[in-house]
Amino acid sequence: MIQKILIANRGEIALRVIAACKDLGIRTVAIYSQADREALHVRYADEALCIGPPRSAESYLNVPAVISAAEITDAEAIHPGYGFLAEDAAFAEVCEVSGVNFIGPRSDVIRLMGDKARARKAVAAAGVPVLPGSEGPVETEAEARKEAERIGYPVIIKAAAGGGGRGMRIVRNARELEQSFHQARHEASASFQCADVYLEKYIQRPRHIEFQVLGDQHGRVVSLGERECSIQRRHQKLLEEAPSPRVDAAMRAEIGKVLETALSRVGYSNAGTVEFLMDEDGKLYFIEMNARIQVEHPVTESVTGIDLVKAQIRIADGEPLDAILPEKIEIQGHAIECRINAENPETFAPSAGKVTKFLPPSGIGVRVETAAYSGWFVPPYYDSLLAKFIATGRDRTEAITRMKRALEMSVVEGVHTTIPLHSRIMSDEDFALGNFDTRFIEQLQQKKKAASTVG
Amino acid sequence: MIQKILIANRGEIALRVIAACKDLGIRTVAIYSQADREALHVRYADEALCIGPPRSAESYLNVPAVISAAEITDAEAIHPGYGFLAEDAAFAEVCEVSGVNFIGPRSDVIRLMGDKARARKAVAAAGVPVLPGSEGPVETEAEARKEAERIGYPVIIKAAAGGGGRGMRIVRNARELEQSFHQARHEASASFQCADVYLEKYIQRPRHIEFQVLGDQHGRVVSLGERECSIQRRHQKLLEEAPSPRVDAAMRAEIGKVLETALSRVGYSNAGTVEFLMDEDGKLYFIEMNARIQVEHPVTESVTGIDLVKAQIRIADGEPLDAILPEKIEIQGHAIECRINAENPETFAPSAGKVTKFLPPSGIGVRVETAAYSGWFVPPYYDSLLAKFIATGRDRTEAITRMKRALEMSVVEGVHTTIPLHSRIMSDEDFALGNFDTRFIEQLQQKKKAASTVG
Amino acid sequence: MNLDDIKELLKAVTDSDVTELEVELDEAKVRIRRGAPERESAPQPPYVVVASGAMPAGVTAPALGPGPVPQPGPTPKASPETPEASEDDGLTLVPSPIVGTFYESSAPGSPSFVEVGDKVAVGQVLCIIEAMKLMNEIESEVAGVVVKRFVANAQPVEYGQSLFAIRPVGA
Amino acid sequence: MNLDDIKELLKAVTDSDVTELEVELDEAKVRIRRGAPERESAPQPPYVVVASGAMPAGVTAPALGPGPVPQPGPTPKASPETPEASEDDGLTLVPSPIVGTFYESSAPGSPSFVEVGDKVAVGQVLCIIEAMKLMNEIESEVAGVVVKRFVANAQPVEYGQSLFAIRPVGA
Repeated sequence: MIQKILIANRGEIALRVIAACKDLGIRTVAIYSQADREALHVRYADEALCIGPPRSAESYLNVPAVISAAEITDAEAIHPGYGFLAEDAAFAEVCEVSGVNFIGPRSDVIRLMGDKARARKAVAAAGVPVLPGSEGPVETEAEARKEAERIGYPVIIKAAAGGGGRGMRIVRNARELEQSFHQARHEASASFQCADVYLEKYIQRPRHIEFQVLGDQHGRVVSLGERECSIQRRHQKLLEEAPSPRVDAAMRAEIGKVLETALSRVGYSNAGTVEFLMDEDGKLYFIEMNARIQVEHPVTESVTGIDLVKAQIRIADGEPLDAILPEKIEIQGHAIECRINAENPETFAPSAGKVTKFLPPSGIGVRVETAAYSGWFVPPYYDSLLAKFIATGRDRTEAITRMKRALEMSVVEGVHTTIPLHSRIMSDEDFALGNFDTRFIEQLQQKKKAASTVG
Repeated sequence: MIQKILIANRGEIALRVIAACKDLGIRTVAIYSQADREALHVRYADEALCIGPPRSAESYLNVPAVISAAEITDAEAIHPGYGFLAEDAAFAEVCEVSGVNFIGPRSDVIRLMGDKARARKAVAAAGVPVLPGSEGPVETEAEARKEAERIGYPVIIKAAAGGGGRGMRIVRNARELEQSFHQARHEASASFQCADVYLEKYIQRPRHIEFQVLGDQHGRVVSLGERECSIQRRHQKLLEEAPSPRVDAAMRAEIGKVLETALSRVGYSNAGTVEFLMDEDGKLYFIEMNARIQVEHPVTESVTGIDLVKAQIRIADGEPLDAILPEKIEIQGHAIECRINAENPETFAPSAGKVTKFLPPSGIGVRVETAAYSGWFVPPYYDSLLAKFIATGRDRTEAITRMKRALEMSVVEGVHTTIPLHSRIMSDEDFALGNFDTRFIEQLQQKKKAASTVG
Repeated sequence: MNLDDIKELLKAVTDSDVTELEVELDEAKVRIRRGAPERESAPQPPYVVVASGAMPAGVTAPALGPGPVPQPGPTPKASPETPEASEDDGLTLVPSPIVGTFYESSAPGSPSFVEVGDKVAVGQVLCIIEAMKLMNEIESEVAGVVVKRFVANAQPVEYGQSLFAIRPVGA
Repeated sequence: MNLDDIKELLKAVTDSDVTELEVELDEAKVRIRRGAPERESAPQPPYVVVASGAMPAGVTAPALGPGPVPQPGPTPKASPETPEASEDDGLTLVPSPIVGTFYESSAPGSPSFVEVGDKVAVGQVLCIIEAMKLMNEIESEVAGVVVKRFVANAQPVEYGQSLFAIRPVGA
């Protein structure tokens, strides 16, 4: 049994891991940068260790410092949270050779999932539907043209090593292909030191839907259903919910089953998320897999009743899923998560500074995950997530009503937040009807502009 | 449909009612005393009105001011919360004649339940088990002696109009009777302006167990199961849970059924709580009924999934229970509530003052009800309840584990709180086993003293 | 407004016998004080003090301190008008002793009990506040001249809301 | 508004007899107070303390930024000893540049690199910090006399934890 875990992260996810450890009776070690001395994870962990200056590269991303901190505190395991070192295969490997239990998949599986083209091939082989696209990188313009015609326009060109929208090019017809292909390779090379690109079918109005899975170290993988994550801005998720208004029990079961087979075959263990695009006809296509716990994991916890972070730790400790999960995974009720970022809700510019007042919402059907408090200083070095408000209800309508109330019955002063934006989403008719795709936020902003022009 | 509700209360219960109103789309009017200008219910209500100086007698208990506030704001209904005017039959009557919808039982039913002897007679007639005791007030010492012998010693003498332990006398044998009888009458007269006393069987080590009921205005009453409230200090509840470790499904169904019949017969409507004592053999005896929402209602909400305050409002609006409740009431999982009072955890002296830091717990399985915040000043005029932490889990063990964590992962500075006491309860073996009665806190304090003497 | 303007203001205040100056000009806000903050150390129970300032305003509010309870509380949303006069000006504010509806006269159409400019004696009826169908006559506690009325006829008032400002005789 | 502007304002206030100045200009907010702050921390209304305590809150804090964060963090529980000496005494503290284990000598049984009282030169090895099996020699950045050692042999140290206090030559 693991006795002590070092948490290689900060903010709300560090508190989330501390909570799971406390619930399991495991001692915790917090690490922190000099900018985080007043952070709550430092306060709530059993031990805390300063590992470097504010910049993440020299602290939270500093592998020798993190490993060394685990060594001198006798922590047997490291929970990486999300971001920072969570999907760094090299770090997982260092843990493996240092004899530290890395709470996540094996380093070779992380590496596989980090290479999108290889990951796609691996899951496609096991029957997971993937977007029609090129088999691996496309080297020449001629090859690209041939592939594009086979897939059918519009297509999208993506960097093999990429992420976050960089190096992507949409090609609507054969005429645009030449220029886009070369531009995409150029951007990929500049951004990721690797010019490889591949082609995929382009979906005009996709929904973003992802499946939560857990795998144990004994070859069993279980799907815990999907999350709807279409409410994003520039590929940054703002709001997630479970279940998706567009996935029914049959589709959930079908995709879940094929994922369980595919991921068991690649030896996937611990928590992971499989991301899909849904096209206008409701068909799902695999796009990538995230080999970590996600920011939005609480909505799945709310509808399944399963503590995913506790499950991660027990899996890393060698327990089989049979011991961790109930016999049958049931989806009950509905949950919505709003990410409250310290950002200007209009411009989305990060808003670091002192949080002069922070009164989180509370009450029936509301869960909060946060590391903020009145008087806390949001450091400018890290991400802008201030809090997650999670509302649950017997159905989607009740969850929306409660989220609306939570947004109204909370106070954040001193920094800008995305609370006003979320209030607008909660009052939007299309959102209420479940009619939206990944362009929802863009359209919402346009609606607002239109309204203010009229008025 | 009610459009606007005035909340005749303050603190966390005022926020609780505002939340329910928001969830139902009903506008709210807060009333406040001059001591509560900075209170959150003033901030979160749609309208707010100062109705008097700090002392409750001149503000929250000031009937003309409250009614007048409802009139000038066009509020159609008043939610009294708990305490203050919640069980004041005269106030309910003023509402009735003023044409204001009082969210609670009819004034005559409140009056009936306020008279313990009459209430006992009424429910006993319908088959609810009551403590063996005198039929109504006992006028003379001779009569008391006869009754005591019929019931069997030990017996307890109680004030008919009483509450809170005043005017109570335990009589262990015939010799003690004379003095105790006269003392009890004297105290009753001094405290409640009514010397009437009655006799009951005395249980040495009782558990305090109560049933939550809802009644509609169409004659239907439904029981929502029990709460275990034995963890008290001087008749003040400190911690409540649902379900009780000592009530099984058969007993829950049996008592529930008999209560539904009895309360339907007296015309009980809206939310109410029926209090029982459980003797050492696990038998339940009715002691009294509280005609209001209780502080500890959230634990019932957690295990039944029913929003009790929303239900109260819908009942007051004339809706039948069929429309409000699911077909079958199911008890799922376990919930514990800890009352975090601004009190010295050793002496229980109230600790008014500025809350310099207030970081409520959050995370999976934790609900908070509070009106406190960093920088808030706890006024010395009202009760000392600062927050309620509610932990839920699949079973009692998980709920305890999560409560322990919630108590550790929260910060209250500037005033004393009962948090340390609750942490001790959560770590107590007898509590973990469910082995306790109403003398638990007394024994816990003794254990501590013993431990410190040894050490 | 720029820095030089502010410095000039500082100098001007120093040269005057003014103790406090507040300026709101375009987008800028400046507040200057000097002298001992006696008012803040007034022996008020803290909650009363909290009640006074326009708390939500953030930085300026705390410095204002208690003084003559300016009405703009956190959200007395029902009170549409707030008094500008204060006891500092030698005026006495008449607060509503109860929640209810303000009436200027004993019956619709009747003349007002008092008008601005009227002299009033101690005990003279100023208005009626109706609460629960009861007409409560509000009497003046000072003799003086009515300088201002804050509330319109038939308007709801909350506890403590200012009704009139009276300049006491001889003040 | 930048730091220099704020400094200028500070000077202007100092030269005047003003006790308090508040400025809101564009996105910036500045509040300057002076004089008897003891009173405020005493029996004051609670919020005043809040306002005065952490200096001009709001925008100025960010401007100052983290920089050399003052050591007394909330719970550096792993650091068993904290330096009492400080640069104010003319001493130079040698902080650990990495997380790891402190060793006084190159091998068990070998003499310590330095003892309290020793003279050290710039670049002289003071100790070793082991991290991930790597032995990192920590060199002195000043010439002087070792006045104090804060850490025991084989003890774990966190980033920035003080290892030695050195009195620079000539200090």
